[in-house]
Amino acid sequence: MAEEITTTEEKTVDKDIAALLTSPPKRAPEPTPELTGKIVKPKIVQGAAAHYKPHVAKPEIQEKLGFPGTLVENWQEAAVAKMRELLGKYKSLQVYMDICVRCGSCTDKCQYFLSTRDPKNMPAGRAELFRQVYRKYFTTEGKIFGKLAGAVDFDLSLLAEWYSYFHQCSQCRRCSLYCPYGIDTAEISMAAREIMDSIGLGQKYTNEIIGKVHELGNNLGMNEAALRNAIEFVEEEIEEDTGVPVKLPINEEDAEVLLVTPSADFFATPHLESLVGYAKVFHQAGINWTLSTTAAEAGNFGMFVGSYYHMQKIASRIKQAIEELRPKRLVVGECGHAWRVAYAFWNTLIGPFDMLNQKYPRPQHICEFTLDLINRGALKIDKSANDEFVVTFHDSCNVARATRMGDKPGGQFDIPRELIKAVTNKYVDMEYDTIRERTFCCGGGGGLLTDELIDVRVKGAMPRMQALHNVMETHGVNFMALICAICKAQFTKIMPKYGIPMEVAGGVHQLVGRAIVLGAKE
Amino acid sequence: MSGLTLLYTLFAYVAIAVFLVGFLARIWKYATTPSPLKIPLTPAPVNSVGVVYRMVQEVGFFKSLFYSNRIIWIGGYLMHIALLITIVKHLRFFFKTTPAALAWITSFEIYVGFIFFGALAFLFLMRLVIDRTYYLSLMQDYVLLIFLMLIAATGILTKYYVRTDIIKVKQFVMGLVQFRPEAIPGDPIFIIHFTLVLLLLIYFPFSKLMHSGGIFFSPTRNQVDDAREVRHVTPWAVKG
Amino acid sequence: MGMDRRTFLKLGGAIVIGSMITPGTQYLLASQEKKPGEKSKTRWGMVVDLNKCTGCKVCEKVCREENNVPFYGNKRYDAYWIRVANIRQELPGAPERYIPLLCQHCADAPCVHVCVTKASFVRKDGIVLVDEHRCIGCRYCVVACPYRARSIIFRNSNTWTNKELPRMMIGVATKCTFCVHRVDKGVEPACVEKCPHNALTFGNINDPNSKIAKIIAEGKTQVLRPEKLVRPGVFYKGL
Amino acid sequence: MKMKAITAFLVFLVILTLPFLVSAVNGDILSQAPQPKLEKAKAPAGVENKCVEEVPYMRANHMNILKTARVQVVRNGLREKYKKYSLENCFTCHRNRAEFCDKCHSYAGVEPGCFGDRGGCHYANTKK
Repeated sequence: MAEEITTTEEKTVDKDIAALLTSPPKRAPEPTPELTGKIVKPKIVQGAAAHYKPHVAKPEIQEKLGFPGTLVENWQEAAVAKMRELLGKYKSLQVYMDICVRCGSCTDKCQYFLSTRDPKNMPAGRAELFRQVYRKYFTTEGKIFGKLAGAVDFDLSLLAEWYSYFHQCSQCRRCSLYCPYGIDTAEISMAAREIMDSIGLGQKYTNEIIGKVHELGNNLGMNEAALRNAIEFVEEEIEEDTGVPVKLPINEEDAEVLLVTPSADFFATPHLESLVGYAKVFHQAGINWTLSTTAAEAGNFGMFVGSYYHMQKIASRIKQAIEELRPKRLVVGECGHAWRVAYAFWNTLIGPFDMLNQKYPRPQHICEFTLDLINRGALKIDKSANDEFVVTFHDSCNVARATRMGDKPGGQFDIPRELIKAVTNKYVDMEYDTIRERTFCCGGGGGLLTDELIDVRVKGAMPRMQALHNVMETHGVNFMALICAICKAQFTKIMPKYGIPMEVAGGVHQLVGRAIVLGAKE
Repeated sequence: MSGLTLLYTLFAYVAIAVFLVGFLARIWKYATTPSPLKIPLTPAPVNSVGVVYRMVQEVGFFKSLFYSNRIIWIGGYLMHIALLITIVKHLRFFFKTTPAALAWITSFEIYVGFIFFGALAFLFLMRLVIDRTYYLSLMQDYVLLIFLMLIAATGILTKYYVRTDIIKVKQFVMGLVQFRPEAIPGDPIFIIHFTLVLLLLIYFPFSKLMHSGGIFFSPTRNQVDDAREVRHVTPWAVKG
Repeated sequence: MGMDRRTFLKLGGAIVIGSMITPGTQYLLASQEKKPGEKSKTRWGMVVDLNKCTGCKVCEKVCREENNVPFYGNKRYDAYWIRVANIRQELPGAPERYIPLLCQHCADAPCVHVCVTKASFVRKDGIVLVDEHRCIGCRYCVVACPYRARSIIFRNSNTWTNKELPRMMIGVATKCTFCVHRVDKGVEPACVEKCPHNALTFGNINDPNSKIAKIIAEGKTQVLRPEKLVRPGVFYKGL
Repeated sequence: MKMKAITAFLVFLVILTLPFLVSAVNGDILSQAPQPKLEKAKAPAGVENKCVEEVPYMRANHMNILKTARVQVVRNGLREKYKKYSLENCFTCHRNRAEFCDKCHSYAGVEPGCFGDRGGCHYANTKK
């Protein structure tokens, strides 16, 4: 009798592990949320988003990154041990575990909650998954009162929830802005993902890409030949369009500027248009610049999984490129989380940048760079080239809430806007609650930009689509300028589902590229 | 010395010791845990004066909460202000001669206890009424609110209805502060009030009330936004 | 008329229960204050016979002494409870005339109506009073009074001739109380008692047998500014 | 880094232990608590040498009694009924305001409303 019971129990456990480790079943896409004209606070629906989860990373992907291939035998102890390590390493995590008072301030701020209505997608609800384990193993309160105090055993069903809900967070920090204590769910979800990775439960998309970067130097996994091909193609395109031979130098030593840009810029649309824009800016300004095959990727997915080691390893390619090519300045292309890593972390990870020209910010954002040239009159601009567009600007979450451009706080909002206004005639801002530091994430950041999470991405984009739709209706906006590769990829895919043509999304330097008048300087 | 006095003297010292050691241990932990990367929430101040100003806005006026949820801000802010005034008022029991500033604050308070109680009741109600906070609330959230409401209620009773001889209370408290035990006033309401406060002190370091100290260590709020200019170095994160 | 401790505690208990909602409601409990429309047996009033008044200003002096009304010798600050005004004569050669002005103790007192803190009130026996403990010195009543009977105390007073009553301190509105402390003891107001020409008569208007009621019944008295419809308790004869 | 942590810790330590520290600095850790002296003048002839209520009750509740009497006299004119509880009546025995009222009041940090913020409306009869 007893044996029978044990076997049934074992079977359920087996089934759970199997269910957890298999990829989600193929489902028909869920209906796109309707745009009602207003972003409303919904009533909660428990478990509404429980069925979304990304593919689990295969053992060979995991092992390449030094993580266990599959869920380890004693995963629970390992997870708690890892949690202890992280609590000792990150002040943010330790403080944020303790000080949430569940006031409810953040609850209606997350784009994933607003559209899925699942209470575990409220920032505090999501963090609660982590805190339940923290209370169980690290607090006196939880040890004494147990479940009564909200302390929960770290069992498989909770792990399954972790896997599901911590991969429905784009780490956009909107919750942190509205939290009276600044509790940053991004930090918590990073820690959760690191813990899951350390016990062998990784997300396929992110971890695969980290592997590719380590191996080939960029997220798309292009080798040097493919990269050179792509760039030649771009050069031909520009010459065909304008008749001016604009060059995109690669691996040139002792150039003035090393441009590090997300690898999507070499390949994907509309990213490519921005690359054209950068090239025209450098060409017209007469600045000697170069790309690098070593540092062909600005993006750093190590941040998404919270792994300091991988983040540093990925960033070290930049250092290597600087040492190889000895540029004087470092400029980063249009990418949100890449700019966060570059702006806020590079100096710590791979700094100090003593070998670069100390006169300029190290690194510098391409928007800062271009606007500076325009303000100094180094570029000839024909605004009317963009007259077909009424432009709005989407503040990318990582740029808006984790970085700065220029000297003043808030430069990350003003500089791209000034740049857009310098190259177009018609500019409109979206609603107050959806721009600047209050911006909504595109819905695809933080490692969610993968096909099996398409429903989450569509829903997460809802608030932004709503705001965009409103300005399209009222002001006839037909171009949303972006400065993030993930935003560009996400929006071109998502917007058709909301009945907005994908051409509406494009880079800021796409506009700059169109407006620059090439030719001899006067 | 009566049994009651002995009991409460010991109880008070235990509670104070638990509170002090527990609170300071948490603070020590927050202060010494490294923060390897710069993660201020931008737009952030670019110098430490700006950080102080930001913290003053957050701690003094709950700025983020104000822009986030006006209703919770009203309840929370009233509650905290009333609590602050109440604590400041109670300080007169702890100093041999009441400082002039303290007496001044005491003289213009009007029914702060009632505001405190009302704000707590309001917050309690909001927890139940908003479905999102109802979902989030744990047992300890309700327990703490009820606990504070009881403390407020007994405090109001001793002040307005069942008067306690505060000279005796002050002698007792001064005795505790100067390690020279005195007899505890025998008023039942005062004893309940005092017991609840001591229990709260014991629970304090283990509860979410640590947000009072923790907020000063929140990296998204207390860091300077100078990542490009100054290299942020933490021993474990930057080797060598 | 003493009160044993039991009664006192009972009364205290009633106050406690009543003020459970908020302390301060004790002011409204067991109130002897007059409700609008209420008829009472007693209404104190005064008749001023202007034919007898010579403008000697004795009333002003005794009032100050009795009620500690401050006098600084500075027109801007001086407070008056009773003030003898000189009536301007239009015909040359006409005899000088004087009129003592004091609080008219209106039944529908506008000063009470406008009072923010309910410091001003009308007692059941018709006397309009200011509870100086509650007064915050907002001066609404000073503006509202049609007779300019109220003064604000602008400076702490050094005048303290009658130690039975409190000294007047800065920041409150004051006015004639009909010497309420005397009236409660059954004594006439000081000005009535001390007037050398017997120009003032004090008494219960609602008692038809009183001296004052009889004077009024003669029909030769008038009130000041009747168009204000405030039903004053002070009547003037020979106006 | 380490310095910052220690500074933060010390700031909290000082704030939390302020009452103890102040007492220590004042140097009266071992001294007796100040006993408020309830100096009582000899009652005038013919007046019973006893307070209007029991002393412990008066200690806790005198402010309520005074306030109730105040309201009843000023607003309701019950002058005779509450004469016993008038401030004037108190002054017949407790003549010295400084010794009787102020000693406890300043010890407890409470300003008496009778003489307090307006500067002394009712403080005359204490003069000998």
